[in-house]
Amino acid sequence: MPKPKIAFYWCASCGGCEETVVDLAEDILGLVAKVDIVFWPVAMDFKKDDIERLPDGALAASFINGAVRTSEQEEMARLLRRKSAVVVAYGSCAHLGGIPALANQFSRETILRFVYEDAPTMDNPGRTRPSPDSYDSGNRLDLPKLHSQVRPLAQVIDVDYTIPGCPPTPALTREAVTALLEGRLPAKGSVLAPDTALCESCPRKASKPADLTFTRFRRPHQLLVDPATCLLAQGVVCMGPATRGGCGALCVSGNMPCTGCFGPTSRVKDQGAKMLSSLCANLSARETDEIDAAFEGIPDPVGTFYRYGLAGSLLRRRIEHSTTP
Amino acid sequence: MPSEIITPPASWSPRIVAFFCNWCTYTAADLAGVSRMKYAPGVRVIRLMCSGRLDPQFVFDALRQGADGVLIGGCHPGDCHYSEGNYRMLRRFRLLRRLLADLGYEDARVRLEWISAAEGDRVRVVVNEMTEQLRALGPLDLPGRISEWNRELAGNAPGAPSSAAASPVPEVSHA
Amino acid sequence: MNGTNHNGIRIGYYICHCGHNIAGVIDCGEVARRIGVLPGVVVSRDYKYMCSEPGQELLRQDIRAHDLNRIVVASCSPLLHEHTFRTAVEDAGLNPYHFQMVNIREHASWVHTDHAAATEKAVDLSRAAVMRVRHHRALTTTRVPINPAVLVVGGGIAGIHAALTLANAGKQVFLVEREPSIGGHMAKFDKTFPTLDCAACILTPKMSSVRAHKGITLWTYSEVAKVEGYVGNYTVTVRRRPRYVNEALCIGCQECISACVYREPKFPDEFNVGLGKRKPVYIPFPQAVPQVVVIDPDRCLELKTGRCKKTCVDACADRNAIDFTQKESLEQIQVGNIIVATGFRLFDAKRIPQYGYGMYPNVVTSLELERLVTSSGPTGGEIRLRDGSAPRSVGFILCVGSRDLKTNRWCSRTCCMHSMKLAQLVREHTGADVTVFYLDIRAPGKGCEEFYDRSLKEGIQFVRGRVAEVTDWALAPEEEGKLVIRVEDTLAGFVRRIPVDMIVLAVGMEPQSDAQSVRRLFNMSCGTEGWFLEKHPKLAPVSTFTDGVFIAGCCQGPKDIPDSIAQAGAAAAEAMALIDRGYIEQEPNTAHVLDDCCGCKSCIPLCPYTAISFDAGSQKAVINEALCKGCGTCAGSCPSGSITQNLFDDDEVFSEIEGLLHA
Amino acid sequence: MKITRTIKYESDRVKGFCDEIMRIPGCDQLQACIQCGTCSGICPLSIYMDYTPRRVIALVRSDFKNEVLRSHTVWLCASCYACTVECPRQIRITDIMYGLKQRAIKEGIYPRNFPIPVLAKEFSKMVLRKGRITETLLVMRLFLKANWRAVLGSWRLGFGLMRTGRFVLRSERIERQSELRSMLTGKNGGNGGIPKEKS
Amino acid sequence: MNYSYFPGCSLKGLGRAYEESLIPVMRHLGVEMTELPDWNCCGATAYMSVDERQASILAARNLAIAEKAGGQDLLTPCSACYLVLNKTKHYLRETPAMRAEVQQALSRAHLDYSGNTKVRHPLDVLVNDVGLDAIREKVVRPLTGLKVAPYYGCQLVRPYSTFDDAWNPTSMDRLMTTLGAEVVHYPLKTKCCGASLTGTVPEAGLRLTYILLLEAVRRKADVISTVCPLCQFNLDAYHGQIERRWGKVRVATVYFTQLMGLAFGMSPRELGLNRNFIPMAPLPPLHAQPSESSTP
Ligand SMILES: Cc1cc2nc3c(=O)[nH]c(=O)nc-3n(C[C@H](O)[C@H](O)[C@H](O)COP(=O)(O)OP(=O)(O)OC[C@H]3O[C@@H](n4cnc5c(N)ncnc54)[C@H](O)[C@@H]3O)c2cc1C
Ligand SMILES: Cc1cc2nc3c(=O)[nH]c(=O)nc-3n(C[C@H](O)[C@H](O)[C@H](O)COP(=O)(O)OP(=O)(O)OC[C@H]3O[C@@H](n4cnc5c(N)ncnc54)[C@H](O)[C@@H]3O)c2cc1C
Ligand code: SF4
Ligand code: SF4
Ligand code: SF4
Ligand code: SF4
Ligand code: SF4
Ligand code: SF4
Ligand code: SF4
Ligand code: SF4
Repeated sequence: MPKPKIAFYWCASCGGCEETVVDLAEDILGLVAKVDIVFWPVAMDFKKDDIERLPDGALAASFINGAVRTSEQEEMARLLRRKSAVVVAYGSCAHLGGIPALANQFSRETILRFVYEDAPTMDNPGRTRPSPDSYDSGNRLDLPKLHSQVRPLAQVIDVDYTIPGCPPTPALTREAVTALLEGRLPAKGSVLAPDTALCESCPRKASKPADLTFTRFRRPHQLLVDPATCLLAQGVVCMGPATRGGCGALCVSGNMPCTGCFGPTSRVKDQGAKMLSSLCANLSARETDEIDAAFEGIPDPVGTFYRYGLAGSLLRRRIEHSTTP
Repeated sequence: MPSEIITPPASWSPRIVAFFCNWCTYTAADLAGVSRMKYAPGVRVIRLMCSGRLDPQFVFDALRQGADGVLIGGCHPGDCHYSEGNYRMLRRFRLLRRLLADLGYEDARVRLEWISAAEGDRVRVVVNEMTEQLRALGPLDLPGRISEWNRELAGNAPGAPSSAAASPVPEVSHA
Repeated sequence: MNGTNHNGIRIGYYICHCGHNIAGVIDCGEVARRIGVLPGVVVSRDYKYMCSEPGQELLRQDIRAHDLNRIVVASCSPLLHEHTFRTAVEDAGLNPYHFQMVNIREHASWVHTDHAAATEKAVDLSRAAVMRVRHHRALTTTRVPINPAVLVVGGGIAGIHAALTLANAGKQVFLVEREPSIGGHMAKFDKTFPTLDCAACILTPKMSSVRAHKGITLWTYSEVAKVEGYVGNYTVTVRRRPRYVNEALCIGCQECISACVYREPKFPDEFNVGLGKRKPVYIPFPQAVPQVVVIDPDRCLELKTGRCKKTCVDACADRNAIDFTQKESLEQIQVGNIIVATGFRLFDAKRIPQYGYGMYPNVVTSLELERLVTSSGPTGGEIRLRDGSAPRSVGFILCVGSRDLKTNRWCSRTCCMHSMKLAQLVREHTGADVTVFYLDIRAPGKGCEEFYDRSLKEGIQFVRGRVAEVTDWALAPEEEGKLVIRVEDTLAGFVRRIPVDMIVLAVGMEPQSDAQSVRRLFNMSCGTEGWFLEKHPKLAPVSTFTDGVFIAGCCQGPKDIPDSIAQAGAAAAEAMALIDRGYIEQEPNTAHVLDDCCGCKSCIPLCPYTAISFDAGSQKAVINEALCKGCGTCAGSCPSGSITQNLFDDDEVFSEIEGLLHA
Repeated sequence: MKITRTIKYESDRVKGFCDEIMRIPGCDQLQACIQCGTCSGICPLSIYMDYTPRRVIALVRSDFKNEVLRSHTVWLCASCYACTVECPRQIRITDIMYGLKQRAIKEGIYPRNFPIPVLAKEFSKMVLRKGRITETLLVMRLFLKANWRAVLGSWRLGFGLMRTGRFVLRSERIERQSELRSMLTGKNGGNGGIPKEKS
Repeated sequence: MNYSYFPGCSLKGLGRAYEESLIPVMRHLGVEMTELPDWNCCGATAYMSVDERQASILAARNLAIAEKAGGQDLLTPCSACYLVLNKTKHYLRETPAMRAEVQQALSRAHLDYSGNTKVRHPLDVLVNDVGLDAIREKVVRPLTGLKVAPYYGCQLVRPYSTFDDAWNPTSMDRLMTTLGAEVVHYPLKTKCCGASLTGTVPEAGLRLTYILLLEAVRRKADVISTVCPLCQFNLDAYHGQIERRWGKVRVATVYFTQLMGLAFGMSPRELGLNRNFIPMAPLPPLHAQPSESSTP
């Protein structure tokens, strides 16, 4: 029996997910023996052609990490979709947009202008910008096009499963790959992580007070965080209650609040909205100015509640003005 | 982003999704009806027992599904049938507005009003006022914008047009 | 209809014409057609009156004939007929909560003029309901037992009547009155319209029965401080002010009053609206209930300075009822229902300086005149001007502070009548010329027009016109030294100046000054004017939006004694209906925690009824369904989406939103 | 004794008149009148009016345009605003009176033998021409127009004014007259549509 | 304290004594008034009877000039001007259509109207901005024994002014008490004096004046104190005609600013008191040294 063919690919991402896969590959050499990795740009020299030549559906599974920001990423995602029986969105960026999706607070034009013209470190007197039809020494470069926004994989192609995390833990990945190989396929669309929020497995859980009430919010650098007490109880915005567990509570164990990389549970459409709802409900202020004063402790609500999830949230991105003035 | 600028047709009238609490504002809207007050027909009311039930997801989802504005109505502070629900809503609203502003939404898109069961006329005034403000702002049309955005994609985005798009990522619902 | 085979969901949709009310604006047939093609809809009909018996029968028949398992009715407000239709659905064997109502009358046909837009709206609202009802689950109501005791707040005629009715039916009643005696306004009147029978003759026996009745615990000089709980199970805290007299020991002999170091009554007497005087130790009026004196801490020498000879204590002797050490106390009681009958206050005539009240001594209010004509009043029933002489001409100005956008816009309903009553009494007592200046005579009650007739026959003059001003400057010799009324006689068509000796202002009724805080206390609503709001003027005229809290008498709006009593009886009957059934059916819109709860405890402090607690064993939150009142705050807040609320669950609301917006 | 017929027929009404008056800013509450007579009762001049203010409201409400515009009432109104302040329906009766005066002038059906409309017209002409009013000159014009004999009658007053140094014969005027005129008439230059003076 | 000053036509003519007393009194209290450049007639009641659009433009031009001049509160002593300017402001706020029309007219003169200028009466400013305490300090010759009937007239307190009650205003009463005078109970204080009719329909207009005078005499007032040039003229100038019709009702009517000036030690002449038809009786000689009463 031929070994199942597997592909790994990265789109808009930091490379951390690839790192996890490398860790994993070392970890499960035995498993590698069971599969045939036919595409893995970060580690091996395959070409796009190699995939194009395969018959449709020939790949048992593709693991794609990173969000879709360019036409090239889109093209590769579509190609892999066509060739694969199963597509797994791997990591926060592929899942909900991830850190790159914070760019959805700015228009493409703003981004290009800053990066290629206004950034203090930029030296570009000709104000040249990369574009699909850039020329260098008379040769057309055919660069990929920068999309108007960052998209999670599922907004571009059909995704079968998602492994969340920034990056996903090796344990989760191992469990997911094993399940796939053994044909223990969960329902299509599943996120392959526990559906209970992080607090359940948080080492600080026992310290949670029964009367969780906020008078103000602070960021971790504004106080000496007690390493044993629930961070929320200390007024630090911890996304734990609104975030899937399965991460091993690494951040909270490192005395940092959960920032939400595992995304919401299946019962929630919009992680940020839910966290906001809960925090506000438990704030004690009643007068408008008191309320606003308390929220000064959350100077960047979008960055706080949608650190990883802006592109995958209900509203997806910042909108441009709705009417001509 | 010129493609995103939407010019409303002359007859365009904004669609408002309103979440009214059962005890005060919903009853006030009933009173407006009983008193035959006239207001703009673009508003559609969803009844909740208390403004405290209003999950910010509902606001986002209404916008996401094509509302031009969202109106939230609750009992006056101190009058909540469940004593505190409206304060919880007030706090959500304050932060929500800031968050929405950061995402480019004008303040007038989402409005919170305390309207007691006796203030039928207030319903009329608020709906008409909000309708006028939204008319001045023009359509939000988030579904339209999303398909506009997606035109840069080589193929159709999965689940783009219809209701399935309501869920940001397709997922199984828990058993 | 493409309803079959949609996950087994079979929806019946009905749109009601409500005669012309809906169908006059909304094209019901068109709506039915458009809803009929939605997935899952098996039957879609429009019908003239859905709430009528044939309308309900239509529902029941369809359910059986088409095997429907979800019903949507688009008609009036659910606050009106939700119960009707749920019952109909249940009668046909369906779970009553597999039903959803759409409000296209109050929220559409009655408030919009654009027929096309209203029809479009009806379609959207109906589609939303159809999409939502698919998610409805079968639910059952829970029953909570009812505490049979009732609290009545306010001891005016309305409160007294409600208390007696309940007590006579064997219920336990607590009657809480703010003043030292019950009786309210009525106790101050001489006679009552339209029968002219003596107020005391009707009221005194009722007041005595209150005192004598074993089933009634009367707390005067007391106010409700706090109300907790909900229908069937209220815990009420009552603040009892010290009267410095032990109620159990005082026998009402009033020897202390005579013995008081103040030989003469010196202080304005509240009961006589300042027209008479009393001592620091006093009894509000001879028939007061309870017959127990009060000591006014602001006047009593002992209480103010601690240096009094305390002759009152000596007089009381071994009865030993006077107790200067009394303190304010808080008492807690448990009741199942509450009747609020806190009455009204009178408009302050000083707010209309044009009428000279407070400036010209012979301008009095109608209540002051009530005290002047009463034989037990400060003048022993003699109607006298301030200089002691009898008036030879008296003018009554009506609508003072009423029907005026600058003060109160409502009609106070009793002033026309009580002015005519007083006018007749003035003529009877003094033979003076009486002129009534009125805007419209409102005498619609039984026997009232006849009373107006009688006033005309008694020789009372009626001038139709709202008095412009009352002055003391004379232009003609007959005006010297008199109060001059300037008014347009609107029926004759010219302006007149009419000099009189005495002017009576028929001041209107206003909500009590503390109406807002009282309403908060009992979780009621007020109309914009400040009167307590009934749940529905016709369907539930003495109920409020809070179950188990009823209103009666003038706190709900101006009315006369017969109407106050009728309401009091109705409120008592409503309370009894709940008590005698023995339990409350609770709407099953309660919240529940799912197994997926992570135990973050965020929801625990949110519940106003402390229904949520943390289960140490499972390390998750749990909701006590019996305590949950279904506000949904916890469901809206749980950050991991682990709380559901029956009837308002996320998927129900999301599908409603979707249905509203997706044509 | 002369007997006149007072019955009114439907043809005596000018339908739409009430609506027209209600469209004037401030007059929209007219229909809320409850005919209480407070306005007439408080009005210092109602005792001279052919219709009391209340009746004026009633007449307007029923579209009796001719009766109202020909009446003396509106011209007797001294704009003291007592009625407006006192009306329990917050009807701005004084402004309704103004609206009626304007219409009476526009339609030319004000009572001719009455000096007040003449004063109003003379006043406005002087303002249009000079930008300001010189009272003594205005009064003289008025007396000349309306009743020259009255000038003789009030010689004492004029004499007194001279004695107290208040008799001003120098005409007051503003600097930018043409600017004001173009603002008022909407026309530039010329005499701005001022009615030609009859000498 | 700085104000724009809109004198109105009357203060340049029949009411010049008002201006003659207002200016020194204000200056004495440290209040600066700058006359509005090229102001025009407010339109009074007469213009409003002819054309409401033009009447609004007339008033609005003054408001716009005041704005242009720096936007200080606009002080106007004449009750008619005060009412007209305030009313125009009110209607321009309430009626967008009218405002558009007026705005258009103003733009022909490159003027603009934002609606911010406040229209104030000297009585309001003196009692509420300057304050009775500051006034009391300046009193060197208390009006002790002088019985004053405070007469506010109709248009100052109705219906757009908010600084005092429309039926029973008291600011001038309090001011007079501060000056040391005795205030008589004068229930006619806000009754119309009939000024707009005395000339045209004397049998009506003069009767109103007569009633006002009669009641002041009955209440034993030495003097009637007014706030408006038209009222003053009316109550002062027609005694002859009144006497011929109804009999003698002699009482002097002066401006409240003239009484203030007297209390501040100014001479009757410099306050324009010589311009009265019915002269005010000279004040009785002072019992105490003026210097004494000026020290608090
Ligand atoms: C001058 C006058 C004459 C009238 N004559 C007649 C007549 O001849 N015939 C007729 O049919 N009607 C007459 N009426 C109307 C009549 O007075 C009312 O219909 C009647 O009094 C209403 O009774 P009530 O119990 O609702 O209110 P009330 O009489 O006002 O009683 C309310 C009671 O509640 C108490 N209370 C208020 N607040 C509180 C609180 N927070 N806690 C505890 N206790 C509180 C008050 O002290 C009072 O005892 C007349 C009214 C007026 C003003
Ligand atoms: C034209 C009109 C319009 C109205 N509009 C309004 C309105 O808009 N709002 C409002 O609030 N009120 C209105 N009303 C008043 C309203 O109709 C009454 O208040 C109301 O109907 C009274 O109800 P009821 O049950 O006492 O009497 P009814 O409606 O008369 O009912 C009495 C019932 O008893 C039956 N009956 C009679 N004798 C006997 C017998 N011996 N044995 C058995 N049965 C018997 C009769 O057949 C009847 O069914 C209106 C009244 C009229 C006339
Ligand atoms: S809120 Fe954060 S710190 Fe607190 S228990 Fe949850 S995950 Fe842990
Ligand atoms: S169900 Fe409602 S809408 Fe229909 S007839 Fe009955 S009252 Fe009218
Ligand atoms: S306190 Fe004593 S003396 Fe006074 S009434 Fe009561 S028993 Fe009699
Ligand atoms: S009852 Fe009569 S007097 Fe009282 S407000 Fe109504 S109409 Fe006026
Ligand atoms: S808020 Fe939600 S997750 Fe947290 S304890 Fe409550 S139910 Fe559980
Ligand atoms: S729904 Fe409201 S009442 Fe019920 S448990 Fe939740 S918070 Fe408490
Ligand atoms: S005062 Fe007002 S309500 Fe009364 S008659 Fe005059 S206009 Fe009508
Ligand atoms: S404003 Fe005219 S109608 Fe009104 S009270 Fe004064 S004079 Fe009479």
